[in-house]
Amino acid sequence: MTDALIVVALLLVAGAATAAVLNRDPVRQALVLSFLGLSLALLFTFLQAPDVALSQLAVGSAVTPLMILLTVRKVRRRPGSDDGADKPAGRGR
Amino acid sequence: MDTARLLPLVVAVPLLGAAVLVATGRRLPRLVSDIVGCAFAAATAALALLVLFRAGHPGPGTYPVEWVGGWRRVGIVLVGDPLGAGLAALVSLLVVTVLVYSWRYFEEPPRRHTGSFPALILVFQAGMCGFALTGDLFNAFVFFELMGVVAYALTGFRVEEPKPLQGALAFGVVNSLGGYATLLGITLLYARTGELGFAQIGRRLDADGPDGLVLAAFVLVTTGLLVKAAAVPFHFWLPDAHAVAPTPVCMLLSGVMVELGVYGVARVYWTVFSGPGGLSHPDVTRALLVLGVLTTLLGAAMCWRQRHLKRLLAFSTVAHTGLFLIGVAVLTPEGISGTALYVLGHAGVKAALFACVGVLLDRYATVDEHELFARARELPEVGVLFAVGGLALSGLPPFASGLGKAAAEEAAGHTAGWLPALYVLVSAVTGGAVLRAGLRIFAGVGRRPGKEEGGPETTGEEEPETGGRLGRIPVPLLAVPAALLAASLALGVIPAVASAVGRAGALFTDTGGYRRTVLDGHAAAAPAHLPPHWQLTGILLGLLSAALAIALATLAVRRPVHTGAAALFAPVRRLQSGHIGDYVAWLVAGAALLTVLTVPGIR
Amino acid sequence: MTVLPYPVAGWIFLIGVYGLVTSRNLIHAVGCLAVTQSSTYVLLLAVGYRDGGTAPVFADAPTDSRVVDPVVQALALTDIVVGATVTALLLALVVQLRKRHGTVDPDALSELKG
Amino acid sequence: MSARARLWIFLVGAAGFAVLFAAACIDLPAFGTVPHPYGVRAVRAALSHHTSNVIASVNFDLRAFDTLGEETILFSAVLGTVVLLRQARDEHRKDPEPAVVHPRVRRFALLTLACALLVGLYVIAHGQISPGGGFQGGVVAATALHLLYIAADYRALERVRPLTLYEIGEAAGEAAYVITGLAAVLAGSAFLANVLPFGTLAALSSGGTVPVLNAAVGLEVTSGIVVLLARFLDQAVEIEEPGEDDGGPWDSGDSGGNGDEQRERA
Amino acid sequence: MSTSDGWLAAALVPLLALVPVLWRIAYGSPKDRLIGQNLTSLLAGLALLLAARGFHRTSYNDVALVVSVLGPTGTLIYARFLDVLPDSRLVRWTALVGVPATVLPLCVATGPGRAMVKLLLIGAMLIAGSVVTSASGGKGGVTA
Repeated sequence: MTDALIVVALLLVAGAATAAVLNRDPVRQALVLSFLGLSLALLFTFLQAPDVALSQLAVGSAVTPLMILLTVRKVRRRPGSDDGADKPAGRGR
Repeated sequence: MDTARLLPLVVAVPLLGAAVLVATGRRLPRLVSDIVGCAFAAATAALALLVLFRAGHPGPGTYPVEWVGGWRRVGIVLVGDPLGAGLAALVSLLVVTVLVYSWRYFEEPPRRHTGSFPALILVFQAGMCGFALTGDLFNAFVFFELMGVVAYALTGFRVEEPKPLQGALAFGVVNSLGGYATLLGITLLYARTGELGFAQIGRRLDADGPDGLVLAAFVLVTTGLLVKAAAVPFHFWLPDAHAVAPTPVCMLLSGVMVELGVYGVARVYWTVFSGPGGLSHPDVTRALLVLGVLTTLLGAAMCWRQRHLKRLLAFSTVAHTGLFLIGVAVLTPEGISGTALYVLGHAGVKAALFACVGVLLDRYATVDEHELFARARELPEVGVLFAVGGLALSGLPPFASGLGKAAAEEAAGHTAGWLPALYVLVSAVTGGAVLRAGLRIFAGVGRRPGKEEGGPETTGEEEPETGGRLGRIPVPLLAVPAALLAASLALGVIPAVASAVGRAGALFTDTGGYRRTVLDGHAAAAPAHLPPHWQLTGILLGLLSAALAIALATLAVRRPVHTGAAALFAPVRRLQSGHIGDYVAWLVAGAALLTVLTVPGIR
Repeated sequence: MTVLPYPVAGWIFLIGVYGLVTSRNLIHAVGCLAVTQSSTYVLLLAVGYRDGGTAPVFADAPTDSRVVDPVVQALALTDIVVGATVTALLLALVVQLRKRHGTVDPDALSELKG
Repeated sequence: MSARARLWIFLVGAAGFAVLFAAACIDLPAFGTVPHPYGVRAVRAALSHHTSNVIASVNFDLRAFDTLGEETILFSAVLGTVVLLRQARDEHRKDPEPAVVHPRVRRFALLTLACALLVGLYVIAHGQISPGGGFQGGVVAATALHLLYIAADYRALERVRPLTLYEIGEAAGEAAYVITGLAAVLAGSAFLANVLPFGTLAALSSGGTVPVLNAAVGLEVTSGIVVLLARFLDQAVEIEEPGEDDGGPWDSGDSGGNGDEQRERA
Repeated sequence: MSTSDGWLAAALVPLLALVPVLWRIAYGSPKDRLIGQNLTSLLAGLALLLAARGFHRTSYNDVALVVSVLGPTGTLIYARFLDVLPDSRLVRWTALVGVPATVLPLCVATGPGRAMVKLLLIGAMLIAGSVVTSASGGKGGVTA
């Protein structure tokens, strides 16, 4: 049964990694990255590595996406307005 | 105290210094933080030298081995073999000179961050020393990343300008990717052997024959290290980063960090892969030799075509790393010791040259060979230092770079007869490029270069790194390059240095001895060796390459237009596109190339 | 038992590098680098796994239980820290790069050539 | 190089990499079968030092030197980010705009803040016994603090975040780690040797120097991440570029945010 | 150590439910993506709790504990930056039904003690987080 969990988690991780690369808008990518972080944490727990899962959770699902969002906000900020980051850049696929 | 106990301190002391500087850096005046930084760096250098000098006692074949935390065979081992300890000492001494040089360098440190520059340099020192001393594969990866992280930050230090940022980013992305490839390789080795120490992995590998896993591990681990060493086609980041980093940082990057990549390749090969369970000598020789030759040729060609002085020096580093790689590729003790001496001499010379360029940058706000034409006639001292540096770079006896070149080319000549010619050619071209620039800038020889020359290229307009333009040149800015060149000269003429380096090379390549010393605590019998020494052929070849360099330089300033040659090089130059995607693609292709070159290694 | 973890690690590495090569936005490229790095975590932990093993944390397990390899877990922890810090540093560079170049498109960066 | 050429070079390289990696996978021991000698030794060593979390023992005892390197990487990355994201000579600060947060969200965020801080401290403190440790807990605690930005606004966060203190905390954590290692040398043992009494297995104070180093790392990580995020927040919220007020020069050239859109147009 | 396959099989349910969530996050509208983010931490928390029980390791619950505090934090951060905090019945009902359906049997199986208190705390945090970040009211954003 553990094997089944590991397999599903692995497929989730592979799918999330692929989606994170194919989503070329950084804000979208940040969301997929935090999904990737969570699914990695799940995989690590199933691989009996709760310590690593905790780390991955803290870094991958919170800090990294937060830094990416802040960077996007800085980069997209237009003169006179503060909400550049809030406009979704691409149309939904 | 036991010498071995000192090994971890070589890493710990600069880290403590960095922590102190960061904690107090906001309040300290600039002078105090500079002194504190220098003191910690100097203390580390003293420790490293102590380890180095006591390494040969009690027997000539012994060297200190320390299991950190006292965890014999369970923890991380630090090994103070003469080559590793010597590199740590070289790193530390160069860091001290760099800190002295930058004493008056950044006229105005970033507001409220007085201590951060020396602190970063100290951490850099700790990372490089740790990498040189460690006997554990994963620990080497940690220090590899530490060097990297600090180096990215230092490269991008001048945030007010666009170029350093782009260079630092390319540097960061490519090096991190190389690091991850290395880690994949480490994991594969762990999966096979269940060990992380060099010696333990090597012993375990020798229990079975080589197979696909060993090959893959070798290729992946080496890829990361070759990225650091800037071997073709992993080299693209180097000119972009070295050309734009602050001058003191360039001195460290070109002087020692890149060479540590070559050291890593050699260390990993000799301790892990050289046994019967590793890869066969001819295959490794072929792979490294091909990459080395490509690297050195490309580096020399690109070096000759530059007008941005720092970029010129950066490409000359690429060319010389190629030569170092060839010296390692021949897989003999003589190749290692010759290359080690070459690295020693090169570090002093290259750092001195960068230091001279730093003076120009601060005085004239440009490092463009064409724009600076004849403008530095007023600085004869700097001109002399620059010219001496160029001659030493071309391998003029009796500089250590000359002796190292002579010894390395002789060792390489035993493997392939044409390799010495390559050493002479590359030294002459790189030295000639420096001399050409020197003749134009400091003497105003030849015709003023016209605007029409050159196509899309990086020119040398830069912001000066000091607060205002320098009027009088501060003493450290001249004393440091002079001292570095003098050290390079001294290392070449003191016979004790050469014999010590010869012994270091012999111990370095004694795989069985290393494993016994680390794991069993036996003193290895000192293997027989022939230290590098001045021979007639070596002296003549050194004089020949120096003469060639002068001839090339004179020819270039007298008749500056070579449209044909420029067109020939254009496609090669276009590869250096500054595009991160390109560099990454080349990295992957390079790993594949390395595989193809090594693949007959498994039968 | 399955051999899936190894090819998955390889796939993640390659797809991440593909993203880096084709990226048109440096922030996206940094994200791709983070993806690439997750391949190393997966490989490390897969290598250390043992069927029927449990975490080597003996607070709530008998000390003679069959455990997975603790060393790879420690290595993976280190690796994660490295990844986070590299990401932070590269993003900081991107922020400044955008200020000085006015773009985060790698195709538009052309200061360093030849 | 054109995008197409770049892609081809990558594809050739990737094919080579795939073959290499596949060859390695074939020769790898089957998943989940082989015990590693180092792992076995590590478990034995951890138990001999009464540390019930073997991973913590590997991190802070057997391979404490690796962790020193790792913490230094974090330390220097934070230092590097501070330097890189400093306020440049031509930039100025403006006061962040106040935000009005929905009361329900505010109450919840403050509650979560308290919980997350406690969870972070709990994870740090139990590092040597149960999963977790200085790094994991430190990141959680540091992230928790930033809920204040969500619950109120940036000014509220700035009030409870004396950055100087956190910068010193970070350096102190790093220094404490090194000094613990040096203390062992002064006590006549090896650097980073575990010289304290080991206590009883699974007690809060077990493991000798493990909890000490763990706490040092916790302090460093918490402070470090706070400083790190503060720099990014400053850039995103406070620091203004020259010309950002009066029509920036890159209004039209901003392909940055959106590569896709450009490609679609092309 | 032996595992309990029943609990692990139960853990597969939230795990498999993550597959469509990934699709939503990757290719949905901004609103969808935020709902997806919210659901991810909720489902992951549940899967972790069930797996911990299945492996007979109470210490694994710490991972779920951290998910239960960081998950809503993440959602709120995204909501702040994207300026949407969508009203989602799906999230609400998944939380209100799924969490008790998971946590209560776990509590029964664990029996009274510190572990049970922790379980209840995690359950409460998961519910509170999901409900608050998905409830209707306000103007759809974090700011009022």
